[in-house]
Amino acid sequence: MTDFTPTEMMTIAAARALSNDDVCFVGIGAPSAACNVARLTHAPDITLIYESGTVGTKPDVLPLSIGDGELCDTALFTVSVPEMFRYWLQGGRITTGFLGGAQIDRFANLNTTVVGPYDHPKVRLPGGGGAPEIASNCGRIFITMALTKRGFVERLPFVTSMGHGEGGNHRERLGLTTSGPTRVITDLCILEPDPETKELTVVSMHPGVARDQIAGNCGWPIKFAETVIETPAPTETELVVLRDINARTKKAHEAAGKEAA
Amino acid sequence: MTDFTPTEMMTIAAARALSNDDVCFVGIGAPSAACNVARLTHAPDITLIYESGTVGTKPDVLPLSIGDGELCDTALFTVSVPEMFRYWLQGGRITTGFLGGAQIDRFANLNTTVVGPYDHPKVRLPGGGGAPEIASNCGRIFITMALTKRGFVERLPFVTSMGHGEGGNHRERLGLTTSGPTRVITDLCILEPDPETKELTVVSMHPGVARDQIAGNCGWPIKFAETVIETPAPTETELVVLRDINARTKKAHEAAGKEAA
Amino acid sequence: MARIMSLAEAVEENVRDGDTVAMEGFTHLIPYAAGHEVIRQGRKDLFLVRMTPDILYDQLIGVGAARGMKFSWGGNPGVGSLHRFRDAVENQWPRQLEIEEHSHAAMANAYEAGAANLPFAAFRGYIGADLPKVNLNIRSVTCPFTGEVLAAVPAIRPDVTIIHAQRADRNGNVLIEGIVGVQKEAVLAARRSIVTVEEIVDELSPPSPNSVVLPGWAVTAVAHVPGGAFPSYAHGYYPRSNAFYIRWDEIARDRETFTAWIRENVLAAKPEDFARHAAKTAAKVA
Amino acid sequence: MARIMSLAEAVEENVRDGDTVAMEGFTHLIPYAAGHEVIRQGRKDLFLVRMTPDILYDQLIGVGAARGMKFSWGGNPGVGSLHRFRDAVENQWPRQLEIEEHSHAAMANAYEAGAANLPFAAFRGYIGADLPKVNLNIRSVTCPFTGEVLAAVPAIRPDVTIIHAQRADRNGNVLIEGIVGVQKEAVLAARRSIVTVEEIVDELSPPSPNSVVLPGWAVTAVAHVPGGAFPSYAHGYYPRSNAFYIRWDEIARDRETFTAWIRENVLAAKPEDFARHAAKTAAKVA
Repeated sequence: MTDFTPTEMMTIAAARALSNDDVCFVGIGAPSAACNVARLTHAPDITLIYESGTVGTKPDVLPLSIGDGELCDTALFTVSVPEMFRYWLQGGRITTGFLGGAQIDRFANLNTTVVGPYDHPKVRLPGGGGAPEIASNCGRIFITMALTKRGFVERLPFVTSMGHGEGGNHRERLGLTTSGPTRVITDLCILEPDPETKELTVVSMHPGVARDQIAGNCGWPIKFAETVIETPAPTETELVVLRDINARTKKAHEAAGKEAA
Repeated sequence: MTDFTPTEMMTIAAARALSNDDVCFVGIGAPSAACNVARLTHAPDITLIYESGTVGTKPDVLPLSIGDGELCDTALFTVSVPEMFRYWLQGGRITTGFLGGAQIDRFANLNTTVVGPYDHPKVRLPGGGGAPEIASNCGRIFITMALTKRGFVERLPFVTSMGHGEGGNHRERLGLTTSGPTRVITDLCILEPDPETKELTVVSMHPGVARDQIAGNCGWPIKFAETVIETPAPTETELVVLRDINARTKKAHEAAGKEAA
Repeated sequence: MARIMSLAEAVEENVRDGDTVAMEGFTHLIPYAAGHEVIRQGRKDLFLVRMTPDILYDQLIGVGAARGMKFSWGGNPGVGSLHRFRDAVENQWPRQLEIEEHSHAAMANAYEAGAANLPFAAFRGYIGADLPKVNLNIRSVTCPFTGEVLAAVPAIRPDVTIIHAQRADRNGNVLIEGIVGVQKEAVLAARRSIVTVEEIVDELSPPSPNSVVLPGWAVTAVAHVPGGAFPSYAHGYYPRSNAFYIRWDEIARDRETFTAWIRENVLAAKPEDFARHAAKTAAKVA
Repeated sequence: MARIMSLAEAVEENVRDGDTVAMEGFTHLIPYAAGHEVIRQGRKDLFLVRMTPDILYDQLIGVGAARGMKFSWGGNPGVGSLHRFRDAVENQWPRQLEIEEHSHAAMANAYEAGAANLPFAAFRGYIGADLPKVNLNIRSVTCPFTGEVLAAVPAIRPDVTIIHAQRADRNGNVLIEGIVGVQKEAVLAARRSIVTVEEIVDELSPPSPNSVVLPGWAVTAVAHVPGGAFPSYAHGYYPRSNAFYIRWDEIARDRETFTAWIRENVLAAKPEDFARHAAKTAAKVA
């Protein structure tokens, strides 16, 4: 076993949750790294879809945006954005959607819209993008976010995309048939909704992380499952694959930078 | 001037009504011949669209169906059928639609659905296909049909596509902003709706045709406009172009026949 | 994930008595071989869906495989009537045929809504037409912004959609080119799907990143049936047999000649028999 | 019928003060050169529409050209905030910016409805989300068949849409390839349209019959502006300058550096200046 960073652990833990049969709606950042690590390790036939319209992409370097040329060049095919949202996302063909956000609450609702009142925001965030419909139309949702007090908050100022709403059977009450967030992968631990209350609960702690470290980084009194396991440390292969793709990505973006200068 | 048949006169009269700026939704049979004669004579830049999805076709031979390979091979591009009906027809981009039918009434409503009651038809016709929305969404409609008592009837058993409805301002009352049928081109004469009543009225008679011949072939007491002109006879060029394309078409279809036998 | 199998297996596994079945192809790429296999396997009580039920559905109706049909134009394009369809509607031979009739715009929008997993499609249609008087599946919705009233039809969601395409790769990814009709929508709208193809290749190699492709994981079964669209055509492979369409008028006009034709050309035939239609043209082109 | 003209003429004739303007391109083919021309010509009170208002709209907002914006994701992709957009919303600098905020699905459907000449779009969206509470243009319709309640948004119908594409022929027919985004819909939804292209060619030669093409008669103006999508990219011509996107974060963070950048790179520049971005890569590839 090698040394690894919390972010590497987060990405690799997310990658492990994916399988060959998954059709993933990939966001930028950690999700993109996780999905491609899965593809380059245990799930070579996983289908990756980016909301820009590229279906079945196999990027050699990670994109900076969801519409980089690399995604189209390596895709099986590319559709228009209306088709992406109508036939593929709303069509119910995505098994797993990845989301992140500026803020999350204990029921895995996310905010990427504003901090403060909507009309007079203290901080104007980018907004929802695809998130509101990714959250409702994908079979299940994985969320990756670093565990911090600023991000994991008692109460969201704005619900950009629904997770488990007020908890319990709130999703079913709204007519949703999809599972919603089934896993939140952080840099310190993995959370899953309690089967009944749907409150996020620690189910796995990354190697070397202590309970009070987790509790101290969460904005609400975080619960631990009855049985909490230790997340298996990254394997040599996982780390090599992740670091390789990150290195290729860095090099590619720097090269493009020089050329553009 | 050469000899010509009534059908040739009908096709050529229809072709003359088209111009370079027209974007035409072309049906099969007489409309297809007329549109392509226009393209090969006075309107080389006319845009022809077939409902199978081909846009900007320039067929060398006339198609037997609206989806022959020739249409796609010579098109600027080809779209899906949903796109054709949504973006191009409903989108309001078609200046002229061509329709025909088994039966027409004095207000240019058409029937291609049934003769007899709908539930127990005496004759089951093919149905409307694109006609109901072609009739409402194109800027104007041209109709080509041979003038016969069976076809030009007092009362339609079924309105497949609306022309001027009950006449007068019926189209406007239904919220339509398009002109509807502005011309009916038959093998004996050209009819146009009266500006007020919208009743079809003879405005031009083909060379050598007499008024009682027209009246005798119409199922209702047909009206003649105050001024009725004589349709200019086909020119040598028009006839040559029409006969050439018909000959090429016959040869192509026969060749395909042999190969398929 | 699509499984590549024989046409007989694909129909056996995916087409069931009573199913709502869409066989699509707008003049181009009509899945004749697959339709014939459905007849050969004796499926019955099918509810057929197709914008332009041409010869293929005339055949299915004529053998009595269909309890009903949803359609928008039921003729032999450029030739005339579908005699078996007319005989069923006018004389209930060989059995009664329930019909649900729409316009092309309605059907195209309804497939699109099905692919988009919506319950209905709204469009500006049927204005002043009589069909809404005889079809209870034509209703309306009101725009919540402008108050405009639009026509509405239910989404089409077949139990199984069957199409023919140019080629597939070994993962079952399918390329469709030329007049693509409503095939992509019809497959995506269906629970199950069968795609027959002219060729199975190692690399799909679509000519454009925006080519019309169905990924293998959105298709149930792929079967290699060269010539399987005859007498329709496959862009890039063989032309439409306009001559056969003209000849069908004679064959289908009479119940006996029709039945004899089916016996000889469908019941006593196999999917492989379609290959000669592709091969003949290929030989001619070469 | 599209007229081929200079970018300055195209903007002069087609973009008016107060217009609702959509400049589209989903990461790819963003019409930067045209946007800069709009700034240079001093257009004001524009209502901007764009799914992903990235750097280009940050620039238009920062110079005060916009009275409002309809959008679904307002960030610098992979980098962070749009500082000029934030400054306008948080501090009303340089002027107040009215916002109408949607999800991507809503915007994509709204463009699609605009292209289809429908007054609204229905989709399964916004469930459990807060946006409907703050945006009166999110309403609902009820399916007349199932009773399901769906989200509804008004169709987008810009006064003018501006896009960048790979190439046009001399009749103004336009080919778009790769990540095609919502550009076709945005053009078809608009009253007028401007398309800047990398090349004007004798033969359009789309690689597939089903390539994404806009016919000349559906476009108002075509302008030849090689490199016109930089720092975005043109598939087949030059790559995205991820480095410039990263650098923009520094430039736009501060009002002074932003204003200086605009003065030097927009106000004192010309459309022809974009050509070096295309040429540089071409040289490298050659």
